[in-house]
Amino acid sequence: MILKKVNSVQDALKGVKNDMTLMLGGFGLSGIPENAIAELVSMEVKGLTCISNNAGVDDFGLGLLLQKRQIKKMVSSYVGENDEFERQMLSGELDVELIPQGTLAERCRAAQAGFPAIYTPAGYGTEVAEGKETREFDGKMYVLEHAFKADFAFVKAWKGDAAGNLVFKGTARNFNPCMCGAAKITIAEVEELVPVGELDPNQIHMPGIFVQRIFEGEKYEKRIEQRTVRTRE
Amino acid sequence: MILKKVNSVQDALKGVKNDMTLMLGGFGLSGIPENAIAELVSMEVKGLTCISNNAGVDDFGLGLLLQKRQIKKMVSSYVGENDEFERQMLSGELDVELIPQGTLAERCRAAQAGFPAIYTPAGYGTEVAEGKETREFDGKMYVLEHAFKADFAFVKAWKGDAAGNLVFKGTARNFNPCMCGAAKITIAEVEELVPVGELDPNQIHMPGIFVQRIFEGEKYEKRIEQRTVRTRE
Amino acid sequence: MLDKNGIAKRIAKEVQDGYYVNLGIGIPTLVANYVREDIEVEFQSENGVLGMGPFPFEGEEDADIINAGKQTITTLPGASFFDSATSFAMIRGQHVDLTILGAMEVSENGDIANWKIPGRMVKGMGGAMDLVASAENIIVAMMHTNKKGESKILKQCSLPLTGVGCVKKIVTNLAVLEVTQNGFKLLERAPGVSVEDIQKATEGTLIVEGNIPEMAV
Amino acid sequence: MLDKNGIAKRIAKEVQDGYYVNLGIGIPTLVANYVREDIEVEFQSENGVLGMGPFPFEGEEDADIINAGKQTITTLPGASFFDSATSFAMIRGQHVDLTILGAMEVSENGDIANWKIPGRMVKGMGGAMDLVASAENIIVAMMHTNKKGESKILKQCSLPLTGVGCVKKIVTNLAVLEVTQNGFKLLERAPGVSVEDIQKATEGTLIVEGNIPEMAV
Repeated sequence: MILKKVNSVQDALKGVKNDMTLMLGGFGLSGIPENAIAELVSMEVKGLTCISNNAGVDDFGLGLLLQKRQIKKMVSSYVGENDEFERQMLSGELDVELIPQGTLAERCRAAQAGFPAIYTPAGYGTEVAEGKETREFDGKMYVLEHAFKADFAFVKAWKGDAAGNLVFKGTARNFNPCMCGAAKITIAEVEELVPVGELDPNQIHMPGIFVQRIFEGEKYEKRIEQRTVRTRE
Repeated sequence: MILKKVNSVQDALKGVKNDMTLMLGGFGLSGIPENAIAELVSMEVKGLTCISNNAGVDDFGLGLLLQKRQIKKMVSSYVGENDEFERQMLSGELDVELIPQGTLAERCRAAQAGFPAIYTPAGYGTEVAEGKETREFDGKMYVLEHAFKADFAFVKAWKGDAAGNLVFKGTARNFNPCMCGAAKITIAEVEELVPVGELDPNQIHMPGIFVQRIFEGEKYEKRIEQRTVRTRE
Repeated sequence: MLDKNGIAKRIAKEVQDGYYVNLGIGIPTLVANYVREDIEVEFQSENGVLGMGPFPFEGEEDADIINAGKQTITTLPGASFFDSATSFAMIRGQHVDLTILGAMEVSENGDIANWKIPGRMVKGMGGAMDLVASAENIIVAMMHTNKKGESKILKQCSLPLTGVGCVKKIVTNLAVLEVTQNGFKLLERAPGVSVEDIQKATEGTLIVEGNIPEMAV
Repeated sequence: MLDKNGIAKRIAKEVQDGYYVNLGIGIPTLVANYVREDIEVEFQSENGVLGMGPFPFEGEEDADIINAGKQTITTLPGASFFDSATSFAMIRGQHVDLTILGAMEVSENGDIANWKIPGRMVKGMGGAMDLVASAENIIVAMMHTNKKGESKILKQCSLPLTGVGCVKKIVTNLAVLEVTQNGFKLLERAPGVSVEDIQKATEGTLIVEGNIPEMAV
């Protein structure tokens, strides 16, 4: 079995440099690679292009990197929860490419699965399609969107093993599986690293072949953005 | 919860008619929809186009339909285990379209996921690409392949529930998940129909939204093609 | 005139037995509260869950189980979790039967704008562009006019579009409208609202044929 | 001269630590038996398994656990099962490091033919076209000549192609060859086989530079 385990977040992030393109899993603050983000802050790498569905909130997630001006460009679908983000974008400090959420997912999967480009109906006739090739199939219009090219992908799973196999939990799964193997190097952090053989081979969400390094995160805050509850009657 | 359960294979196959296009899951004889195939034989539907990775063996799987001359055309990647198939093909009785296995899988997924076509490198420069559009991306050549259009998809899972959720076992998974939702109507047969709520929502291989009808198969032979073993020392 | 809950209540009548439904943020989320109890419906959220239930009881929130609005939720028996690619396979592949979403503007030909006000508000489209480009059946839930009293039901959208020619039906605080080839066809009036009120609040072509019934909410 | 096991043994030396390897049907399958025990390698089979182990003990065969050759197999700790789309994502996405497959013909520019003899044998390409179109590292395992003694190492393939310009290395019963811009470069001779023997059995351009070592198997 090919071993992917590294012993620390520092070892995991070796090779991350200024001006690189990173993919980061998560939806809102759910399923984000918390430990990798903290380490990116510590490393003080700058000029990053980040492909991630959201941009965190002011004091958590990718917001931490935005505060330190480490991000040059964001590629996201929704960034409505972050004031600092909005400020940097409207002032022109931050380059932002907003793309449809399904397009984001599938451009990741295209990179993972060796497809150069895909045709999607999303965004046809909107400014998202400006300058892009469009094409009709069976009377419906589609936009040609290219596979992402990224240096590192950071994903967060619930459980994993030293072979790189991953299991996600609930909606914290989201973009994480799509980003595995979609960059030159994929780094997975997990809440619990279990002994090899403990995960049921039938129930592995992402096989280890898509992951180059794996480590157990030191701690997870797993912050909730909108705590909505009902009261017991 | 939307209920997909039907009580018999006869109810499940209602609406299947002559000259339709069917998708059938399975790799070799592993994970094939045994009960649906048996019912197709009973129904005596003819002129079928079958999209399936293999064509069964002479006396099992799709071979049963071939013997009765119910199949007009096969779309497959490998058909080397079936003498009757070879005879019908070489004599011109059967129309055969051989396509790369990964292309087959992805043309199913394209239909499932609403993509009109994909670009794959498989088959470029071979007779498989003849008459098809080709295109260069980043110095590599790709062939444009279109999503399948099928009337019914027949898949076989290990466990399922009345909501249509499916869990597969081992390599019997193969093309089955790719074909769910890739035809107008998807019919799943399972070895065991479990009560709704018993399957872990985190460990469902295909969500019920991709399945229109589900039933528990009466029996499964699950024939082994190549029984390879080692002896205990 | 309807309030937000009234709009949600009216839209809930459009939800049919056996529908898989995607609800957008805002008014659409409220629709789940009013769907008839005698029909079977499943709610999908594009962040990766099918079979959403109500909010959790206090103390039972799970950071790993949220909807697309980032709200903590629960799941019902028969629910499933999946990744974003699979989620949009459900949407793009037209397995979701009905999409209900909000809008800033809708035009006569069914164009919708709801993701950007240039120079002022840029939250992003999230999954909305995929939803409107894919769904066969889209209902827009919105207020008929903006805070300044200007119509949001227009001849042409002025804001950057989310999708073209995709909206089929609109339910506002004033009316139920159908998007037709010739303009917005008035189907129903909100309680206490006259055809004239609706006409005044509608910049786009309004088609009024025969007697327009008051909606039963 | 090597037998089939000898060819597999020689190819096994090409397998490096940390490689994910896809083995074709026939001679390639035998390679697994000869990989050094001190390196970590995982075998992928395109029907949907990573981390294949040896054949099962008698009585422990499972119809639901087979390889692409439809043989019953076992899995090792750390193994995983997945669907066909994911399997070819591994292959097309170049996550598999080495592909070893058989051939009927190979040409000097790296073309390979192994799926069809028009009018006589049409088994299909299975996953071979995806594998050869995607892999960076392809080794062909084959006999140098066919049953009639005709060379299978050609200037140009006569059979329908499986892939173009993709083969990098060939291991036959007679030799190890590298596909170069100028032809087949002879790297090693099989035990007891002379350069002349190889030259005779090779229709394509054979490049012989310096002393050609006998392979250590």
